Amino acid sequence: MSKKTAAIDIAEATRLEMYRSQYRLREAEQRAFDLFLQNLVKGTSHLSLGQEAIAAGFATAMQPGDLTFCTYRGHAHTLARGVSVEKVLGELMSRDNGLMRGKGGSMHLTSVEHGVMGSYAIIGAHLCIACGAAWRAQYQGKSDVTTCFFGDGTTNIGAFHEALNFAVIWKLPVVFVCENNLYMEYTPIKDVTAVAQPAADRASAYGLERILIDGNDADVVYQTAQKAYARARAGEGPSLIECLTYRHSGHSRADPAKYRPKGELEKWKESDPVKTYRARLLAQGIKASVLDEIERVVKAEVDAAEVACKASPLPPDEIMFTDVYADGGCAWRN
Amino acid sequence: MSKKTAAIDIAEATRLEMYRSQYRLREAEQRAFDLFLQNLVKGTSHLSLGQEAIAAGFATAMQPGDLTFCTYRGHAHTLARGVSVEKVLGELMSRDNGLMRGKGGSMHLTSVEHGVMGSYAIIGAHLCIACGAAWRAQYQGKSDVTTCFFGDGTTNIGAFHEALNFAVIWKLPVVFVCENNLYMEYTPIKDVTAVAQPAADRASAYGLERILIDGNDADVVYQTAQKAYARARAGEGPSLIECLTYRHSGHSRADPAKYRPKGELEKWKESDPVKTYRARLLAQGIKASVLDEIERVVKAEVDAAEVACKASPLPPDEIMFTDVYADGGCAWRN
Amino acid sequence: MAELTYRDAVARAIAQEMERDPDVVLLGEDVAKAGGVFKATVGLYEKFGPKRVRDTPISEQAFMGAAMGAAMTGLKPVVDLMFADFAAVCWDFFANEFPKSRYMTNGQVKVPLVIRLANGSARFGAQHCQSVENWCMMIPGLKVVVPSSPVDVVGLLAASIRDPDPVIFLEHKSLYAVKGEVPDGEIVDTLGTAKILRPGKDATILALALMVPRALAAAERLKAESGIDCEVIDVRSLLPLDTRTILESLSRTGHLFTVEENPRLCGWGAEVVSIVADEAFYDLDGPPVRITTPHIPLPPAELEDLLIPSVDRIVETVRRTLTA
Amino acid sequence: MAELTYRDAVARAIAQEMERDPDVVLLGEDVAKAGGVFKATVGLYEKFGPKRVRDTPISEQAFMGAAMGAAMTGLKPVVDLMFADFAAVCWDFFANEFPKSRYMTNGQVKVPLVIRLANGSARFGAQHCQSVENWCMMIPGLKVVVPSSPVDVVGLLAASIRDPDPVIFLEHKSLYAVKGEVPDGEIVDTLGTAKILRPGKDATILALALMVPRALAAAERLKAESGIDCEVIDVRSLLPLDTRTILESLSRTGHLFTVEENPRLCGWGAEVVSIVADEAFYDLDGPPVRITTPHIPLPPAELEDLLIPSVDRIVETVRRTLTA
Ligand SMILES: Cc1ncc(C[n+]2csc(CCOP(=O)(O)OP(=O)(O)O)c2C)c(N)n1
Ligand SMILES: Cc1ncc(C[n+]2csc(CCOP(=O)(O)OP(=O)(O)O)c2C)c(N)n1
Ligand SMILES: [Mg+2]
Ligand SMILES: [Mg+2]
Repeated sequence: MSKKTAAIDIAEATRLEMYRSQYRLREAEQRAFDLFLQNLVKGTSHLSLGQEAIAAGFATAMQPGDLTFCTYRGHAHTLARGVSVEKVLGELMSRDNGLMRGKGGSMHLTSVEHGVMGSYAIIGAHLCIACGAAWRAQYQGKSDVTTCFFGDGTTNIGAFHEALNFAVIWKLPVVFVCENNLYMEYTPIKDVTAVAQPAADRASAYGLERILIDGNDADVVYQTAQKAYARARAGEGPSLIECLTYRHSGHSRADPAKYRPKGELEKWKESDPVKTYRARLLAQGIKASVLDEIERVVKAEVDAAEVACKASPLPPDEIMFTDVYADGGCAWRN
Repeated sequence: MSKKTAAIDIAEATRLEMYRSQYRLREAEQRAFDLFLQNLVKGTSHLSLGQEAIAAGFATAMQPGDLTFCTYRGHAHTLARGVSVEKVLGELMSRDNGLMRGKGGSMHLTSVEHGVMGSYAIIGAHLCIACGAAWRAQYQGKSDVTTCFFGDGTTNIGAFHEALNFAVIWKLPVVFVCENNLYMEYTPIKDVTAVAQPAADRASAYGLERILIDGNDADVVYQTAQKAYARARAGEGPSLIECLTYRHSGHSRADPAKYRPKGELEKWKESDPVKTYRARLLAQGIKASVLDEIERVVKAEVDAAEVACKASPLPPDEIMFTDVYADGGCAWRN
Repeated sequence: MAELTYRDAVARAIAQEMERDPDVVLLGEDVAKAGGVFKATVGLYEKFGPKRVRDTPISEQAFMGAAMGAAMTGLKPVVDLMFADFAAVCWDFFANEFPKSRYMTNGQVKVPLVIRLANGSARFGAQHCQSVENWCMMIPGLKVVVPSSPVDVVGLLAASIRDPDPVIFLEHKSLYAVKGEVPDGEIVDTLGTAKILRPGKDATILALALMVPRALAAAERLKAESGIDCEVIDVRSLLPLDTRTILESLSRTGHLFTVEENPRLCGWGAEVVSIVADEAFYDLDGPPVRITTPHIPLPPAELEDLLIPSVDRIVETVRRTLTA
Repeated sequence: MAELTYRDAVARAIAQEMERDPDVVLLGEDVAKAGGVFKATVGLYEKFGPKRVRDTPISEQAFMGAAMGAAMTGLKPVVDLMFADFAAVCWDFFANEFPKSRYMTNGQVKVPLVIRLANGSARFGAQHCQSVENWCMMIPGLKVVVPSSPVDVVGLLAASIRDPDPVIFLEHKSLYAVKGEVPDGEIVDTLGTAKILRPGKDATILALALMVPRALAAAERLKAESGIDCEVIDVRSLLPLDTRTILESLSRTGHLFTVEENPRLCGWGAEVVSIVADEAFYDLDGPPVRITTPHIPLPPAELEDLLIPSVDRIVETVRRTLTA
């Protein structure tokens, strides 16, 4: 696992942007949790508190027009592409101001205008779908790259295998990112996986390089992403990147995460990506006031989002009957 | 690829049995083809002419009670477990004397009493099902081993990946045998696979040893099978074995195999398993008369089978309504 | 007699059968140590140990297949598939393997297993709240069981485990917390039997799972508000289907309503209406009417509530039809 | 005007649309160099090259997903799934992905693609001859098209490729060799329209695909042998469903028969019968009757022929019902 962060040369503006992004994801998801405790989130939700460096690192390395595919645990990746906190929280709260006006919910955040092509809640499918988006870029001679995020548990489903093989033989500009947070729901990934590193140890089965990185270090993530994107844009095909990380909260809102061994969470909190990154920036000479200002602006966005969401009405009932088909409606007969 | 056949020490009786088996598979399938040309086989069929060493080698290494799972290309594996030629040809000809009295057809040959637990025509599923049969042995403390045969093309479907991972984490007594005959239907396997050896190059993704053998050499197959069975019976878990081979006929009865590069078939016919094995036995000092007698007995079985099948009636119409449910019938209502 | 939740009834039935038959095993994602995502298998791992209660990877095809292979060779697996929508990732086993092996092999292969699905609405959105009972009913060779109460869960799940055929057992997510009286001791019900929960003479209302309490509530309101006396039948089992009870009820009431949670087209209601229209046409005193979820994907959270048949909608549909 | 086989009509329609729209692409197993397992795409690889006509591995999930991702971002993929039964190994895409994305994203995501399936009986046995049109009709958000003749293949496949929604296009294996006249030049039909192929006044017979020629032959015999004059409607499209043409016909004939190849339960016939029973109850002069394959898996070879609705069975059922 590459650990040479000190050697990474990243522009200050980029580093500040990655801090802002991580801090914003953290704040937005913590607010989502607060709203849930206030019983204002009626559907399910899956937080990625603790995994922010991955979303921030990749999104920062992306170019406009690049595409993101994520799972039900997709708040962070959606926000990281620039979607407003209001639209995300609005969707979680099923309000009319939500990203999909409440029709998708937390598990399906999508913002095509930001390149967020969807959040998928049935494990596996979106790795295949991401291949198709990348194929379109190749077919049309476009230079955009598609990134597909998924968890460690997802490496054991058949669609993972099919997508990886397919992406390689068609040499598609797609980057597969496995966020290994050690658990599939409540079961430790090591209990159900034939290899130690569920993604990295399988790269060779697709003729790919083994890439295993510290997913809590935004600089490492950013640099790895850049390399994979350069490779994809050069027509050299897909990458598979395994990022080691940990989720601070339970699997979903219903999960108190009692299955964790004692001390595990505490140990991982020592490498909390937001806190460690702040410390690093300070150590690198960035002024605390600069970071404080970033935090203040983020907090203001999140506060304003909460107010706007609480004020937003539920969507009108008619919305349930729209957009099943391209004609805008749901008629299946004449 | 191990090629040290000279060093393999196999009892003469076993070698003769493997010759008999290969010769029998060859004769039976050639007869099936003749019957098809006589328009006596109305359903589809998939021959494994040229691949006999694999079926013969594994079946000879099996013990009574061991279980076999095969694909639609399952005539050879079914016969190799001792099922009569008559029952197999009868099934192909949809006669009442067929193995399933015509209800399954060529693609679904099954003889539970011989340990042939079925032939499966949708790619992938039977690798998973084989896991279950092996799990039952483990659960009940039985020593039988399950063997699952499949083709090179099958390594690209998701079920392959799921089954392999599953078998390893549960340490199941199952042996996965990939018969790499270079083609998935009409497409060369190398055009659609990210690695050169579709099974062997993926073994490491499941923490398994890489095993790639000459599938046209029954001695190599037999020895490899023995090792895998010993490992399984010792509770050390599954094996994945890739056997290089070639099918002499088209994919199915509908396929004239025009997609083959010129000379490919001819080259492979030089290592025709039946012919080369006969030559080897002769070179090892076995008398021609011994082999001739084996051939005569086999031919007599096949001839008698043809006569019996031609004389057998079609199954009675009522049979179509039996055995949907365990009560013997098909009633879904009262 | 004890009061049990629907979710606890699941665990009780499985425990009853595991105690009785050492070949009964349970497998699925998070089913062992975690007691299941819906907490319907809590305590079984502790009671029966890691050999009989096993967690699986996210490999639905692998563990459906493993269950089948085990069933073919002597075990009686009970599989937890979690959300019913996930049937789509292993549909090959539902459609092509479980139900066809016995037939194709002329009876040589047996597939005695139970697949448990958490079916139906619960505000999780389009990919987690489908009702797939009609997907299953379409497939020849399956049995399809859909309980609406804790006591039925115990009796029908036990019967399903003992059944020699592949049974798809659809638990309703929104019923897991519902409580009901369950007698002590062994309970084994009979598959393929509908239950008349409320006798009535003016119309027959058929329902399944979550729709059963709604149909009952609607019947009470119809009686109180309009004097319409509905017979409410809990269909309980789609395969085998108790057409006798249904046709007999219809012959007395002359009016048929089905209350379905699956999206409108090709649901079990369509099947029942077609059977009735064909075989009991002259018993019908008016059009048979299906009350269903509209044929659209489900939105999450509160929006979902507006699409699933409600007590109000049942009451209004029956009243409008009978007073037309 | 040229005489074309049903299989050649497939290639012609795809060629027509590929010529017109550079974003139309074709993918599937053995679809390129080999021209498809059913030879329905012969010549397209040679004409449009390896970039637009692509062979895939045996990875149905991967290429269904790839088609979807491409469709979402601007291409118009046509996918060859080969045998319809294989829908089961990638059912997640049919049930959970293609049809739900537009809805869940409030219209942001579009999925304009066509999945071609070789459907129905052709003597290959239980895992290769299923009729899955009802599997598809059950799923809200899909369109489902089922042509019975070469000219309909061209026009409906072209319309499907131009359609902005996911279309499941079910070709019938046993029709591939059938010939028919097809006009020269561009042909584009309209989805969601049934066709009255034979007017009649005594009964309405609805059929799809291979059942259409059988229904027509049965109608001729019924007329000649018993003087019964049947209207035969080729339904052509299950989603959208042309209920107007069906209900209008029924209002004239008073009798409904559906001829279905899918196994009996929850077929499209059940849906149509239920619609008619509800909305046109008082137009019915007798029970609406479904003629279907029985609810059992299919045996291979000659045995299959006995289970699929035949001309004889249609004739007998209609005659018995109308003279009862
Ligand atoms: C096909 C399928 N099976 C099971 C589930 C239920 N499920 C939802 S999330 C999850 C765990 C996924 O684990 P992982 O891939 O590691 O992602 P993480 O949740 O840790 O981000 C499971 C099993 C599902 N959504 N889809
Ligand atoms: C899921 C699925 N996809 C496609 C097919 C069609 N098909 C039948 S055999 C075959 C090729 C299989 O190739 P391989 O695994 O190499 O086996 P072989 O036929 O060479 O023995 C294909 C694609 C199928 N039966 N099932
Ligand atoms: Mg995880
Ligand atoms: Mg092959």
